[in-house]
Amino acid sequence: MSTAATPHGEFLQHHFTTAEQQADAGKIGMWLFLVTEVLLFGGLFVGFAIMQSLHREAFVAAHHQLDRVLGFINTVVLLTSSYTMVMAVHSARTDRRKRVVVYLLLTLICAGVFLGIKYVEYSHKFHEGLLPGRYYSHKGDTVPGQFMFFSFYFMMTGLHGVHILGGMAVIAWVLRRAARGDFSHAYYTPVDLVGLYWHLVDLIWIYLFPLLYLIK
Amino acid sequence: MTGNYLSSPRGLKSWLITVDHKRIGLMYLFSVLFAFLLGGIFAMLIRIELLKPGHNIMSADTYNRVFTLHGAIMIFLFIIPSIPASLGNFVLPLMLGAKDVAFPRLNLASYYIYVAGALFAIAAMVTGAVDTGWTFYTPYSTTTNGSVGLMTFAVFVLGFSSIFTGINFIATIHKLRAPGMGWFRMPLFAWGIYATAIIQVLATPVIGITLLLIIMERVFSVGIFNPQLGGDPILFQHFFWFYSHPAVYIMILPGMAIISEVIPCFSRKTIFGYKAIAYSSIAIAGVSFLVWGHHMFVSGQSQLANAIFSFLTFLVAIPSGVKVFNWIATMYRGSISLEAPMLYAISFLLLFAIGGLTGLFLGALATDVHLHDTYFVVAHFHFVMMGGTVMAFLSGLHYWWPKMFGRMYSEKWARVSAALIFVGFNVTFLSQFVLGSRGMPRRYYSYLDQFQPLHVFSTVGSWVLGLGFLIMAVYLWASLRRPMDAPANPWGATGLEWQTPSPPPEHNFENAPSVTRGPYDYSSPEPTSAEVEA
Amino acid sequence: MNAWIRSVLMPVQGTAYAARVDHLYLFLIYVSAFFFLLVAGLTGYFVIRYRRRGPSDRTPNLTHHQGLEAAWTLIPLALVIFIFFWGFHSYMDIAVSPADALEIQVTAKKWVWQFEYPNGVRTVNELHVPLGKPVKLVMTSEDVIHGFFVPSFRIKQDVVPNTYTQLWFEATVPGVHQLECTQYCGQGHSGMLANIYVDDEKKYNEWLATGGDAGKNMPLSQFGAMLYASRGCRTCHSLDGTRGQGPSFKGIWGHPVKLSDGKSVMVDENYVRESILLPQAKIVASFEPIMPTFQGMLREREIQALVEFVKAQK
Amino acid sequence: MEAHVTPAATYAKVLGVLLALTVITVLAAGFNFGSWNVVIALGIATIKASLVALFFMHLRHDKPIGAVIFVTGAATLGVFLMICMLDSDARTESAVRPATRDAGAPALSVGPSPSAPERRSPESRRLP
Repeated sequence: MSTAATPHGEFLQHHFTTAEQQADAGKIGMWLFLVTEVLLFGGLFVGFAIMQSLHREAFVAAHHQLDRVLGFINTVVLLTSSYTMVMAVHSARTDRRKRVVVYLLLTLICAGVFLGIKYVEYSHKFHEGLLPGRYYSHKGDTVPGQFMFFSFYFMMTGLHGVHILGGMAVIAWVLRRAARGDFSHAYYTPVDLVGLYWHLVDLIWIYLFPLLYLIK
Repeated sequence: MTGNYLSSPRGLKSWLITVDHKRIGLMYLFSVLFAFLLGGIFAMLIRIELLKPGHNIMSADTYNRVFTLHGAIMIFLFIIPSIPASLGNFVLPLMLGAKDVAFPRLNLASYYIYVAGALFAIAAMVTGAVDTGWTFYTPYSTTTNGSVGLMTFAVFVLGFSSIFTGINFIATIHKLRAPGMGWFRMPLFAWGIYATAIIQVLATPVIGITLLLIIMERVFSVGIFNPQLGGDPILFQHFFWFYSHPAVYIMILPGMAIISEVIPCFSRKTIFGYKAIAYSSIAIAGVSFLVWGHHMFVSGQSQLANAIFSFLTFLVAIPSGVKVFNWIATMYRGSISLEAPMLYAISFLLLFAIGGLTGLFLGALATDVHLHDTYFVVAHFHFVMMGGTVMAFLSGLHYWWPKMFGRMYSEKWARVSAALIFVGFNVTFLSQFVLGSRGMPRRYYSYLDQFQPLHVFSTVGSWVLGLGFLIMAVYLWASLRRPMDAPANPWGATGLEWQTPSPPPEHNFENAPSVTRGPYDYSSPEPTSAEVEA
Repeated sequence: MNAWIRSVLMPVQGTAYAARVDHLYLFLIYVSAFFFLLVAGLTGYFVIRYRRRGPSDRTPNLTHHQGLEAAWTLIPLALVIFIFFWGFHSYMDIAVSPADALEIQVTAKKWVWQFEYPNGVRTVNELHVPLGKPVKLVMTSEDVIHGFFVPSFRIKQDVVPNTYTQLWFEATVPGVHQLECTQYCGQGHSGMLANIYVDDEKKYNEWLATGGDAGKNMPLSQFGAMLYASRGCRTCHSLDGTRGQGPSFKGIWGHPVKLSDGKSVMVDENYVRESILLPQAKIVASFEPIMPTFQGMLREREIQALVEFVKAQK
Repeated sequence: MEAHVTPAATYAKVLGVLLALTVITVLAAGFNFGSWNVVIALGIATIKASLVALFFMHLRHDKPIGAVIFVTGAATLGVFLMICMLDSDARTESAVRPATRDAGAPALSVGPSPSAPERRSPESRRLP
């Protein structure tokens, strides 16, 4: 079988017939992967929901220790990064190769800012003794059981943070390929798939923010 | 003709970095067979220890570790990857007329992740092992000594391997079917694998997070499953069974898929009720997510949940029953020959029927309360998993063996071994139904004297079973030393995998196939479902 | 026939509820036998009747049959729904306990069962109940999950830490019934057994009034042997030198043993007594500090009896 | 490859709506709507998530397979959450729990504890 029939055939793997077939397969694979991510986080959400219903007062009391302003800023940063990400995909589809690089770079910066703010939040929590599980040593709790809120806070934002880090790695990878000029309207699957992943990370934060910072 | 996939390219390195689904399938095959051997040795040790009450060959502590390792190895290292990742990997793209799976590199990654998970499991074994049972129930698992953290991490890693296989197969079935192969011209094996892959993708992440939570609980005491800290140990059981119940369908659906191939072939007759079998696979996958609570009828789960789960559990009996009846109807007025694959398929039918029917006892609330956590459950599970999945796996192994290696095995010894395995299996596990009904709890190191005769019976059965497998290992190994003489289609089967030489060339087909007829076209003068375009 | 099947497959029917469970059980045996014979019979018949006669065999192209397929979908569906209701209906009998039930508190811990009666009497590994009276058990665990299972009563319930689970029964057969732990709980899991003594009400009340002092008229060493078996000592301490979860009693009396802190101690009356009441005080080297305390659960004479018993294990 | 290319302006509008909804959800958290608090917060979050999925992730104009996969996954999670909640609620309603020992820092010894509180002295077992 010949692969030279399609433009940019150098990216067509031997077992696919057309570039569209390859792109579709990639998308199906990515969506399936995203679903596994949803269910992975889903376990924590279910655990959180049930522990929160068993220890409602403790959870409400504990969440006052979180800084809403920082949480809000981080939400804005992440939403913006989703926008720059989708614009990178858009630019690839419309053959504006320079812009792809710029938008990917902006996304990477947003991700960095997000993690920076998380670092500030975490170090503040550590300082206060608001640590997960047995290391919890915060003084002056009014309701027993507040430590469990922070168990979930660290597990959920921690797992999310790991995903941000992973996202930054793959964004850096497509950024390199974009700079090399690999992407065009005929072939932009990697940007597209990384974009899907990044939006999912954003989507999970959309739920984490009200659940952790705004519960009553 | 160029060389076949076994010989070209040459060299160990070409195997280690291969992205060929056939080679990856073979590497999986030998890995899971090794896991089966290891799990089988633990099983034999358990049976010897149970020959008489009290201490025989090991202490209670060792016994607990041995049965945990038997369960964990058999489930996570053998039976979950057994059919999909080994036989499925090899056969599925061939059946669909594809050159490879959708993501060959992901496929290789899945294999190495499996190996990494296996290494973690072995590390857990040698660094103190695990005595929690394969179910890792809290708070036992969060308080006991041993390498629970390492073992749960191993299972977490193995989960990724399973997820990647599932993602790969779904994308492959969607996008890489040969021209002319619509959804309802697909072999039923592909339907079964598709349903399996759905469960792998949807359920496995939940066990992943559950096991991470156990590790968190052990390292940080996060509290979620710890009753002393306001957590809920029964919630752990919900988390665990939300995966582990669907997981038993990850194990049995591919087995059913193989039976749907073998029975029409050896009856030389069109499959009866193609659509019913195809849809029942999807139905099983769907309903499997709604029945997990039947593992928790006596756990302290609410009675409301008990009632709901009991009802939903009975619904899952229907699609399984539909399949069995369709397979039997396929044999009606067929031309049946009893080569080894068909012998195992018939073993499957009979043993799976018993496994399924005894499920009725465990789905009904009143009888389950009595039988829960007894040997009745152990026997039921082994009838479905070993009598079902393993028999189907052996059926598929013998069916596709000539395709994989280009060599036939000794049919005579295959029949001897099939007979020994069938008899040995029944002796081993039928007695356990009686033990369980009479009140013998599972996971017991020692037992009351009254149970001894049946335990002896069961142990002797396990020796017959072991002998059967020993013979199989010998004749299969011997077949590999013979010259490659298997014809392309030794069984006269339809299906694209038989349209290419045995063993197949590196890229599967000399010419890309296209499909013009339905599968299982055995009733036509020419037993072929596809014409290979010149 | 039914009675024969039941006697082969099931333990004694110790409650009226057990008989109801067995009805369903028997019904399911018949249903299973029917379907199994159907599957096996048809398979066997087809394999023989339609065996391959030659390479030129022709087979008909039968692809589906709506009537048949509907039948083998709907008939089993109706059947399983019927079974569900039957199972659910019987289960409701044990789901809610009668208001006038005698309440007994059950505490499970590795690897003993403790029972506390309304008047404050406490027993270990033996449960006494009156014949023909509803008894309600309120159960909790002190460590991991255990399972309360009485085969002859057909009842089972997990015992969960930090939660009370409940169970009730009304025994109809006097004598001794076996209680077993069914939720895996570690090394002593299979030894976590207890006896349930069902006596008529008069005898039960007498027993309750004397506080269950059964060994009153026994010589100490014989009484000690009985306690060794009934109080769970046997689960961990062997008499023949086999290493269990705890040290064997064989030949320890009058000899010094090495402790985990490097010191050693002479096995005498005071040491054995202390080990029963404050088991964590001195741990024999290479063993885990896992023994539960028996403080408050043994009478002075019972402790003496156990000391005598250990003394007798040469 | 896909026929539809969303105009860039649409993405900007979607971002605007997302940011506005974020402000609204923070403001709404300042008021107490009783049991509706969670519903409002999660409702807004779901609207935001849907916008991201439909526009940024292109589900609106792409081939339907992606949406089918995603919705199946979300539905599976929904079943899991609902049944766990249902059982947890049913259990906590009917059962009386022994006192939770979760005050302050977690107690760590979970195994058989030597200091199990004694319920009764041996003498009190004897009835008059």
